[in-house]
Amino acid sequence: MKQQVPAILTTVMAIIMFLVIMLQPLQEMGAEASINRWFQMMGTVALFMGIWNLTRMHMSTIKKKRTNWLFSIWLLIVMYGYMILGMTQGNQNTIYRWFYDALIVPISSTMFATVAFYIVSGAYRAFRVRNSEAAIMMICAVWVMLANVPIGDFIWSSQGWLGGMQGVANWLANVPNSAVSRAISVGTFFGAMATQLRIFLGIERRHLGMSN
Amino acid sequence: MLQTLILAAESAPKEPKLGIFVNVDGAISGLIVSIFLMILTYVMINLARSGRPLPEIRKLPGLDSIDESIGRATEMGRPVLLANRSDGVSSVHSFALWGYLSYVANICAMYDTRLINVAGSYLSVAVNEEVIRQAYLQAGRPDAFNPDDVRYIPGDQWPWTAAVAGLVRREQPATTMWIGYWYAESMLLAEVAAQIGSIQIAATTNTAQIPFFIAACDYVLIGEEEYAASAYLSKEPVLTATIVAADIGKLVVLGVVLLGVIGQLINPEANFMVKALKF
Amino acid sequence: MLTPELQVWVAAIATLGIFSFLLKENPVYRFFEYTVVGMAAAHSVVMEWDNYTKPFFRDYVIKEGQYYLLTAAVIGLLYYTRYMKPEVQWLSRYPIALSVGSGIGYSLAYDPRPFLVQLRGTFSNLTHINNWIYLAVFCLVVLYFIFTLGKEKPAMQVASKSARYAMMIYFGIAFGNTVQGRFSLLLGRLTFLLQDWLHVITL
Amino acid sequence: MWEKLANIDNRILYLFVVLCLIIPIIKPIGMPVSINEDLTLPFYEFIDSLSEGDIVLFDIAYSASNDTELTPMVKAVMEHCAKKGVKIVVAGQWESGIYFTESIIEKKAEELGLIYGEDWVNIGFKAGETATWRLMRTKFWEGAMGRDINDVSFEDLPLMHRIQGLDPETFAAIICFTSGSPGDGTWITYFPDIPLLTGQVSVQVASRIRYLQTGQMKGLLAGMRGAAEYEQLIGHLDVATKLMDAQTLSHLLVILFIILGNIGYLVGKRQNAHAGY
Repeated sequence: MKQQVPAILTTVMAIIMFLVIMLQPLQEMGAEASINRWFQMMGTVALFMGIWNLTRMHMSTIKKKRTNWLFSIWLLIVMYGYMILGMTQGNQNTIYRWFYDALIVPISSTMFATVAFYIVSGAYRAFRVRNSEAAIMMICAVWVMLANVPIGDFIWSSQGWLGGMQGVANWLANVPNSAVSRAISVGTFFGAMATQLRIFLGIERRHLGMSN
Repeated sequence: MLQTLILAAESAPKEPKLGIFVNVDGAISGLIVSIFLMILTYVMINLARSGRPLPEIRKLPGLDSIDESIGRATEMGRPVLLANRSDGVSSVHSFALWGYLSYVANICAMYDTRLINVAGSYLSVAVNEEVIRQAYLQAGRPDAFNPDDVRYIPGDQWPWTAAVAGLVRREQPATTMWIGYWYAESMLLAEVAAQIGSIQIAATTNTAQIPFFIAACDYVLIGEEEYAASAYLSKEPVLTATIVAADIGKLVVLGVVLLGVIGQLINPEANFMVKALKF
Repeated sequence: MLTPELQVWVAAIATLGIFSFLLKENPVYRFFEYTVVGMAAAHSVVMEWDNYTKPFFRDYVIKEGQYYLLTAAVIGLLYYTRYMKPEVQWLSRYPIALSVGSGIGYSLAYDPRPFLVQLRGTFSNLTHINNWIYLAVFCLVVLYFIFTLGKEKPAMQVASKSARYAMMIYFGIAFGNTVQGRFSLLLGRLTFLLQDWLHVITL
Repeated sequence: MWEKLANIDNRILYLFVVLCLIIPIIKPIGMPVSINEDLTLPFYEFIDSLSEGDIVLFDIAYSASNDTELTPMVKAVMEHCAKKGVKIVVAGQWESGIYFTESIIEKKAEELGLIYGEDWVNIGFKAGETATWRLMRTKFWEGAMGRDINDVSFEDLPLMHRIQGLDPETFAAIICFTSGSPGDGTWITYFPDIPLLTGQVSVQVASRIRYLQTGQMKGLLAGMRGAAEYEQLIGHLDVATKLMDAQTLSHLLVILFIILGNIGYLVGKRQNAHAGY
């Protein structure tokens, strides 16, 4: 009841889902949409799980007065305040949107923008000619960077032989690159299938609290 | 409900294939692929169970150093961080993640090293807790398990990243593992962790992000290696047998490509392999 | 009181606060970090509530009488047992098992189809030398991902090395292409600070 | 001395980055951009080949974070469609994307003299993920809940009367501006019969090119550069062209740092080798 039944349920559910997608009569009945809706319902009633986890963790920080416990109090105030505002007034409420646009949007964009800095320091430290592989990666990266900006055209014009820097970059992107990307996706497909079949065939059950 | 039925009926596509299967590109050939892999995997598992030797799997980068790097964390008195942001509970990346999680949690329990797990999905975090708790139990240290270190941070890309970047700087993990499907946050997180001198292992199938992990991490598992490593870590022949099955699948792919090339050379108009794969 | 102008100011201060992390982790950053985590957690609940929970009960269950959905609701509630007493925690395995199962069934049925499209694309056209280079690189990399093939034989070593070189070309190019996008984002933030907040430039 | 180049402090790097971006936007240089014949040109030619009255779908599948890269594209492609008399239906797979671009698109449409409801419509964000779009294939109105972004009924929008399904008979193309998932995947998987054009953030470009070869995509605009090229093709140099200068300078900066780092590394390695003897 605690372990075997859920393990069997996993496989049975997988078979049902599989058949629903594969068989025309079931598709015609709209079974896929109904099942999807059923699962959405299941997930949606669990919507407070995250709040519960955060509350548990930050309450324990506050109780034990661990570092930054004052920040934890602030987090809980913000979280519950904003949640109550949103749930009672709806997410299109002007005040709710105001805070969303004043904080979540700029903080998210800024966080994303800092990636540019990390790319510079990352490239600076990582792209060293340690071995042939690192050198190849570095040369290709530098090549594309030059080709992507107008200066690439001054070095080797795209009207010239082989289409210039841009032409070579395009060829690399079109031919070997897309072959690599496709080959990796073939591998990924098989890896994903193997991973799922491990659970499907019941030999991987760690998510149900069982050792293998 | 009725409305859905009518809508679905009206949108019903062409005649079913073989009388019963949906009529879309690759429906039958896809079915054959699934069933073929299912049988193949089943056979391999049984071969492994019966104790027959299966081909050995090549070493994957970084996996042998996990133990060592957790040992280093123990010596330094710093935690280990294992993070995943975007994968939900029914995603294959989560399935793979549990393999890593269970292995790392087990070693951390034995070494008495703190393990911090961060997830971005409120359902995944519940499963992660189960996996970690079980690993601690198995190591004989159920008391050492601290649920406060299995953390949910809302999975919106940048708030999540802001929180984890802050966490990395404050907790200074000696070992950091980024497992799952990553997006643009990869460069930021890996570089922040590199700047504090953390040993990093990354595994992702998103090829667009691999270069950033290569730039900032010590070990990177590329594409399929993410999945293979999950089974490889368990060192159990039954699990690794599934990798052998997938390998045979890839050999078949090479065979199919070869057949396709031959077919294309003999009669490019007939396109027989292309049609077969479309069926 | 909550004017658009104040909003720009709040956004600008938050922007600077986040940028300050580049120098070092500091209380200002931490303040905005905790704020955004709290808000994002709340926001995810609010969006789920408005877009799914409420309409599901209001429209599907009450209006349309799809009572079968209530079984899902009951099973879904079992998720919460994960954070309750140890004796009842196992109940959360039921919704987990079902979700995992549906995910597997879904992928087993859908995933092979795009894979087959990609596969037949490798040989559907072999008229140009590029198609042949493409095919060769493809096979090399697939071969590289076969984990059980020994890498001791010289031929295999050459194949594996070339596959890695091909992948490094790919990664180098992906890196180079991304730089452009990331600077664009940073430009976006800088123009926000200079144009919308400080009004020193106009684009 | 030279080996110090291998260990420049991060903060110094960051300072240079900021300078390289700010100086050109205050004082633009104005470098010409060449047109990419494999990516941008097919996109342009596809739109150019459409006839007056054709309908295209704009899918806004990105958030404010990618505004700088993708919004200039949206504007430039809109302008091109307007010139050709092509009708536009704006929809969004990303909720945040559709709301922050709403006013931008409206302003641009006004500037181009397009009439709402006749030349273009914004049907807004549609929840329910791929299931919704699949429903819209046959039952556009039902799937889209019959209302536009401002809750106006489709009944009152003449353009919508021409649209009953998200199918190749109705739509000449789907133009997806995307920075992640859900994005072009929805269209590739479920709507392979409608020509797909995409505007991609540059990080995704490398992984998407294979779809051009298989014909699953008809054209692709790559990042800000793609937008700048498109602005050049339609003959209206706008924001993307201006920002390209800052791009150029910052790219050169990264390359400079990589070279300096390598000089420092190689010098350091040689000296260590000598020390070994």
